[in-house]
Amino acid sequence: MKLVIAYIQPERLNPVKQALFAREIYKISVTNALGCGRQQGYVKAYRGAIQEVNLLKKVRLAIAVNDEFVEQTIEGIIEGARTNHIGDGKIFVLPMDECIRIRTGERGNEAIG
Amino acid sequence: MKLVIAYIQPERLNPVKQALFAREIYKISVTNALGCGRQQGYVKAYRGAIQEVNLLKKVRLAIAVNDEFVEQTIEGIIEGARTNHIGDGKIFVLPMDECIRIRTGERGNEAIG
Amino acid sequence: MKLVIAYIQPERLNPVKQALFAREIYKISVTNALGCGRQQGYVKAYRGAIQEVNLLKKVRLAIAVNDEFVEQTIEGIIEGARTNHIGDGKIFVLPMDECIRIRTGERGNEAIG
Amino acid sequence: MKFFFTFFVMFCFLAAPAAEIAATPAPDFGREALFSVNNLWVMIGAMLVFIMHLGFACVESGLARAKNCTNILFKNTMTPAIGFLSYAICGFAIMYPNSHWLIGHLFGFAGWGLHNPPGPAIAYNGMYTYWTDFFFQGMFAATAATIVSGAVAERIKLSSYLCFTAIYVTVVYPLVGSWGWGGGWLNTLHFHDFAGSTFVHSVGGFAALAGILLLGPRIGKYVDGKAMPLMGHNMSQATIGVFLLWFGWFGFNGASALSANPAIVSLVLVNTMLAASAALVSAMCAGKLLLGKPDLSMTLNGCLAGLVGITAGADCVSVLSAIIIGLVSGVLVTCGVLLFDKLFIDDPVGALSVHLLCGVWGTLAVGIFSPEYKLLTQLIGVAAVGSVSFGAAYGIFFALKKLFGIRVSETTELKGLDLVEHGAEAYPGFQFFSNM
Amino acid sequence: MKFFFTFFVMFCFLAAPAAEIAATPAPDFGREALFSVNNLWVMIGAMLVFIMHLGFACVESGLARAKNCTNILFKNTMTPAIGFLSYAICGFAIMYPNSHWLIGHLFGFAGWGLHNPPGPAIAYNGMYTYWTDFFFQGMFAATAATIVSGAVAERIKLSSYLCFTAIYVTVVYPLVGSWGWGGGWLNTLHFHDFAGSTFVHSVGGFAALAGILLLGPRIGKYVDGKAMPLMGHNMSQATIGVFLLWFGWFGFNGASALSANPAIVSLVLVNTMLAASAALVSAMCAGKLLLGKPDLSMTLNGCLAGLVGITAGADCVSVLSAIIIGLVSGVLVTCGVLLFDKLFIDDPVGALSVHLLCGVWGTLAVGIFSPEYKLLTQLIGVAAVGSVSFGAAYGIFFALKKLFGIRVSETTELKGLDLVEHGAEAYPGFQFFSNM
Amino acid sequence: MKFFFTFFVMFCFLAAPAAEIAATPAPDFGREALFSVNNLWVMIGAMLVFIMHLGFACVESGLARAKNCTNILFKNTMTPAIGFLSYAICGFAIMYPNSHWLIGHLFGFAGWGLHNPPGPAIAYNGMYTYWTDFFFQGMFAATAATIVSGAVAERIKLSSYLCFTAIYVTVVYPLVGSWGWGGGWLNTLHFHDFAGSTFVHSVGGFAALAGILLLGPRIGKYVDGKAMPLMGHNMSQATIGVFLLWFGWFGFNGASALSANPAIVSLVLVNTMLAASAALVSAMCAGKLLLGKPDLSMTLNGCLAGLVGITAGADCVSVLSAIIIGLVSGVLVTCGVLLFDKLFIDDPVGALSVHLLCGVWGTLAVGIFSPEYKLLTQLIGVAAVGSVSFGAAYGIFFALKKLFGIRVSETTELKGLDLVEHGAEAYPGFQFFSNM
Ligand SMILES: Nc1ncnc2c1ncn2[C@@H]1O[C@H](COP(=O)(O)OP(=O)(O)O)[C@@H](O)[C@H]1O
Ligand SMILES: Nc1ncnc2c1ncn2[C@@H]1O[C@H](COP(=O)(O)OP(=O)(O)O)[C@@H](O)[C@H]1O
Ligand SMILES: Nc1ncnc2c1ncn2[C@@H]1O[C@H](COP(=O)(O)OP(=O)(O)O)[C@@H](O)[C@H]1O
Repeated sequence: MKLVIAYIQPERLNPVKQALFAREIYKISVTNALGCGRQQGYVKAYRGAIQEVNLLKKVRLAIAVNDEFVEQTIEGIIEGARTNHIGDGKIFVLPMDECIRIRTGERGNEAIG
Repeated sequence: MKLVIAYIQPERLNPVKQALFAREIYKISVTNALGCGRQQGYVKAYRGAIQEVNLLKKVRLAIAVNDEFVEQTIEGIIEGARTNHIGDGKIFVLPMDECIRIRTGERGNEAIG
Repeated sequence: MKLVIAYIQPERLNPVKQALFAREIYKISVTNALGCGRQQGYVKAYRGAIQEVNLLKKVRLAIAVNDEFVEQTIEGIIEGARTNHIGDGKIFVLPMDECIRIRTGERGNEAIG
Repeated sequence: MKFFFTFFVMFCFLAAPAAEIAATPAPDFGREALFSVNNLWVMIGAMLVFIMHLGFACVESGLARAKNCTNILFKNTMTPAIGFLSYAICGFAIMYPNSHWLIGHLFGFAGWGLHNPPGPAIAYNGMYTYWTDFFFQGMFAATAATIVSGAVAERIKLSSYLCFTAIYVTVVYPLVGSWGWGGGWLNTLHFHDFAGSTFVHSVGGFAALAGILLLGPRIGKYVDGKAMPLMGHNMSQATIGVFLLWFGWFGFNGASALSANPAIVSLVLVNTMLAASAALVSAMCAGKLLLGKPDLSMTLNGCLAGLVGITAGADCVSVLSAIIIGLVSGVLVTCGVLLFDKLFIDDPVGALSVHLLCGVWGTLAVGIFSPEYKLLTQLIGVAAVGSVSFGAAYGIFFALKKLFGIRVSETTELKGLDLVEHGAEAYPGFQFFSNM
Repeated sequence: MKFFFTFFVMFCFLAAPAAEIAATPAPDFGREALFSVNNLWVMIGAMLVFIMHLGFACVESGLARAKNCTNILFKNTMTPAIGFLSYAICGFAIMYPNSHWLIGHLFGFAGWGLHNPPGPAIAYNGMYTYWTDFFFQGMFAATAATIVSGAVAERIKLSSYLCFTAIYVTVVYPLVGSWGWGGGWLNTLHFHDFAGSTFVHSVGGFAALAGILLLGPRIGKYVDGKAMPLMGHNMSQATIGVFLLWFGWFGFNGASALSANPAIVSLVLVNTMLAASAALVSAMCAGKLLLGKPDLSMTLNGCLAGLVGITAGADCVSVLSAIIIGLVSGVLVTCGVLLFDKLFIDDPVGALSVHLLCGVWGTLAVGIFSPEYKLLTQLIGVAAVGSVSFGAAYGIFFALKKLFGIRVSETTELKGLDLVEHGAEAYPGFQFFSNM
Repeated sequence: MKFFFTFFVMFCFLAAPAAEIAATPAPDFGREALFSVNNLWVMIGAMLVFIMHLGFACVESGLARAKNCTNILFKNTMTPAIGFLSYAICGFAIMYPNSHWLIGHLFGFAGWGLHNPPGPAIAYNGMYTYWTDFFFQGMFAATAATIVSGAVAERIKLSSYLCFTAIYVTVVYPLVGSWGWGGGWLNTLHFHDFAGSTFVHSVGGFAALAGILLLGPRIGKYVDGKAMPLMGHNMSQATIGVFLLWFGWFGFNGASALSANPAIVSLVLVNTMLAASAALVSAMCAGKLLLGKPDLSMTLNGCLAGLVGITAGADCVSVLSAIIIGLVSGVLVTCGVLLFDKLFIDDPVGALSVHLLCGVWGTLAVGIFSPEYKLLTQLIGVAAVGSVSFGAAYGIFFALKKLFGIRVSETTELKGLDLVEHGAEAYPGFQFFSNM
């Protein structure tokens, strides 16, 4: 089992969701995040004082999948999130030891879906 | 060492905290999240336009524990979060290589607690 | 490849960023979080009703790095975040199987930076 | 406010000149100007009372949780509309029956709808027109209902609240009001309530109490018998609301003189401002002493408490008395909030402490600080109005409870009334911890 | 509002006493007082109209997304400033040309700038001073532009909007207004628009329509031909805005009597309040029936719809008619919002349904409910004003589009106008999902 | 505002008719009406000044960070209360000593507390009652303190601020004010400050400067000698505040005529509105030129700058001069904000640039644009008032600093004053990055 984590542009959330749904991946958790990367920030101006802001708004996805779904998940995210502009984001795949569904107590591969 | 991550219903945060405290697990990090799963969403209506919302409010817990505490942590979360309704959430257990307490620089098993 | 996760005091975000930049670590993702640990909470008072609050504001960092950068990252975080007061926070290092840059589809070590 | 007998005195007083006017074709600019300025101030006063509805909306929504904000705003927007319409249909005619008393001086009815009496506008009572009269009184009417709105917030069904408001404003508020302002038996007894500590604020406060008792506390308010802080989501909004109420109160009290009479109105305004200021100071101090830290929302309640307290006697007490009335109100409201919390009476905005406690206190204070009025009469008035309005409100809420239920379901309350009753949040996109 | 001929009537009426005054040195306090109170009410009315600009700012920003909030606030702050200044430069002189008609009774111009006529202030028209006249009319002027602001929000370039406002307020609004209020041909036809259902609200609404047509819908508003909810970020703010507009409307309508005449002004105020209340109730019901749940923002639109609807006839319809006008407005606005959405006309705040639809309805209602005025004349007025203001607005927007472009870039729209056009967010530090 | 000598002139003027009235029992409706309308306008003006306190509360809290919002709201709620009470106790008597001068025409005292002179209300000065006088002046009093509140925000201890306010409003503001408005030496010199560019705004601005100098900049404001943007958390709130101030200013300036005199008041209102509008436009342009992007908060400051600028001369300059005064104010405030930032004078809301710079500019502008007044006299007034109020404020703050400390601890400042001083956040539940 793997935990796929992705940081994407906020406005790509809907396309990514659709691309994942198309691959029958329906379970996702989403968090608000800020990201600092190669993407150029912007200049924040307020009452004459200016500052370079390099923490930009991003959305963080966390998707737990069984090993055989990892590639599809990655594909889905890329399909939905890629705009070919710097700042499109990253996907991280982490190994996961266990997954439990709170409602039923099921564990492992069945619990994920 | 493991990192236990759980997505639960927002209103179950307090019961979960209590169930964990009862098991002497006192250190928790909490984040606001949205989750999309089997749970039915709701219809957002605004000025006549409607939309199915399937990203529901959730709370994300992250708890780093030593291996022998993993089961208690899972139990605690389940005890506090289970309502037997779809949407109760999931627990993910990730392997963790290292843990460092910033204040002291301690590492490993002692640093966790 | 590792995913370094750290929970720090909110006001230490800027020093940590600077300490990491000094070590040529430029890519960071940041999330708002609440933390419950050894640090004493505060008493919330509202209209005569009081409550002990033990979920304090924290900031969560997630930094994906190649194995050889792990120590520098930890050092950087400690340098920026340490105030020697309880509540300074924790660093967790998780193993990471894969890293993909969405824009280019690059994988692995090159994708991280 | 309007005393039945003043009405007649004025009318007689005006009869003579009116005859004169008929005789001479030269327009009497002075008379017309005086009529215009008196009428103008009452109209402006009504507008100021109107803005109090926004004040209530802001205070109540600010002191509630974000998840119920839309619902409260909705209620508070509908309240003046329903109040004004139902007052037009029959409330005005019940409150000011003129000579059409049906049962003793207890209940009268001047007929359905609005009917501008024929003849020159000035003949109505020499001070303002029929329409101005209705405009001002109609604005007052809905304030009593708004007071309830805050107290029952975060758990009452929208439909039940709207039903209650319509009935209460149409019947109970004007009925009770007619006893004093409409020339009824309390007026005969020489009971004095200048601008409504009793007829508006207590009447609202008692209804609030009835509602709270029948609804019970919000989920999460009491944990193991201890009151928890269910924090209001927006202190800026609450502060804006209090300032707007304070501002509007200058019209509420000032225009209750029912003329622009410089001597009376200006004294009323100074008394109003001094009482509010004194109550702010005493509430701040009481809060600091009793709670350890100066609590903004309690101090804001203090301001309103002072305003409610001075409302009954703003025209007949000295400035020093006004300050004392204010100081007492500020302490009273602070203790009230703490007390009601202990009694498991869950009042999210402090409406009981502000409007009920200080409404009663203000009415009694007239008997204490003004030599013209007797404490006993004031007590009788408070008791009579209180028992009838509490009884009626309890009855209405009880009937609604039996018929349709008045409280939302547990899931609705947990998810928030906004999402379930309106399908939309107040602050979409903003992230907040909704477990609070 | 101001009828050219009343002006002359009054002047003649005043000529005699003025002569008298010259003869006798004793000051006529009555005349002076009447002058002062009339003047005072018009000045206060202007202040109330002023506060409507804050109302618009709050409604429009509250119903937009957080990422465009600063931009909308900026536009709405500049609007009254630009409006008032440009009206001083030449708008006032175009709208009230007095006898300086240049082309028939279609276009007149009284000269650049402001010129207080010499002689005693009372001589101006016996009711209020020249400065009061300008103060009141100048406040009105910018409201027409503000209506546009909401409709084109979240996608128009700041500079284009400001240019449009300056031109529209300087030329189009006063030109069209002069036909009725300035004594032009519509006035001669006995067309009646008391306070501006047509001359202000439709004029604004038609410009809004032109703007929307040329701009197109916001990104994300239509997905596969279906209208999506792009939710306003702050319902509290929107509610505050509506209450302030409602409050200000008492001045907008009330002071359009152009005197403190007790009989007229008080009736106008009652009608205004009743229409708004009735519209709130009918919009709530229509919303509940058509949408399933009572939508706060639609109900708020209902309130404004009732106010726009009663604006043309507040002085000449009965209270019952006012209620009917309000009820119809509330239903109309609800259907309007749904209809425009279906027609791919993306109006984030419902400005078209409120100001255009109900502006037209209110003007026609005068012909229906008041025996004094003819429906046909009212129709002619609506058609003439509508075609000219729509045409002119379309022309201006079209020219601006060709010259500089009127819509921000796609990236700007996605990131939000606040960050790109102003370099600063409205709520820095607050976390919200910005994909909404 | 009130000139000592006008007072006497009026009194004499009224003596004769008063005698006449005694002789004839027929009520003089004209005189009474004129008295009522003048009195009414001053009362309404005071209410408008009152609402400025809400304006200040909104601007200051909106331009501060969310973590200090409750604290600022608290201060701004207490300020008018403390100001009004302390003014009742002795401030009014110091500011208007009538004939009770103790030291030259420098310091006078008419006795503790409020004492309505016996006799008919009209005898007070023929224009308004004693209570109206106090009501209006008392509202003015606290505005000077409120100006300080914003400048020292986000780092001053609550208790120190409240102490300062009480002392400053009780002694310094009325003392300095008595020189001009109370009939003191500046009045004798023919120094003109119509509604308080100097006596209110500079007096507040100088105190703000003293406070800032003794407090030092907020943590994080300067990094390596460069000013950082510490962003205000709520632009909507700041905008609401500015509009309310603008609205209230119509009372602040308009009622400073101390009568409803149509000619004067209406000119004052037009000048006020034009100056604000012009300043908005020039501040927008200056902002665009100097900062690259039109900054909302700076443009809002521009509006206030124009209002402060016109305050001294609104009654005696032409409309064109008013526009020029406004244009200059808008540029001045923009440069001021940039300059003070460079000088390490950390003023979170721009109070110095608005109230101090433009207060001085407005006072001098009277000498430039009005032929009646001399620039030199205006300069003397500014210098005298400035040195005394700065000196006194510095002294008070210095004493408080030595006695109790005036700045909160570093941890408090980092965590936010809301949590530490009040135990509660302004927006509980909302998520925001608190490192900002
Ligand atoms: N090594 C990393 N660790 C954590 N987050 C990262 C890392 N690299 C990228 N990110 C996240 O991905 C976002 C996009 O990265 P960026 O370098 O700007 O663009 P790109 O990946 O297209 O080159 C960043 O804003 C950040 O949130
Ligand atoms: N595979 C997954 N990956 C990420 N998050 C998940 C996954 N499955 C469930 N979740 C989280 O758990 C929540 C509850 O899941 P849901 O399927 O609605 O209920 P249940 O687990 O009771 O069947 C979701 O809203 C989501 O936040
Ligand atoms: N075992 C853990 N699991 C998850 N989060 C933790 C853990 N330990 C600490 N944290 C996070 O680190 C923060 C600081 O920890 P705390 O115990 O208060 O201070 P310290 O680490 O200096 O002893 C906590 O508020 C919490 O967010």
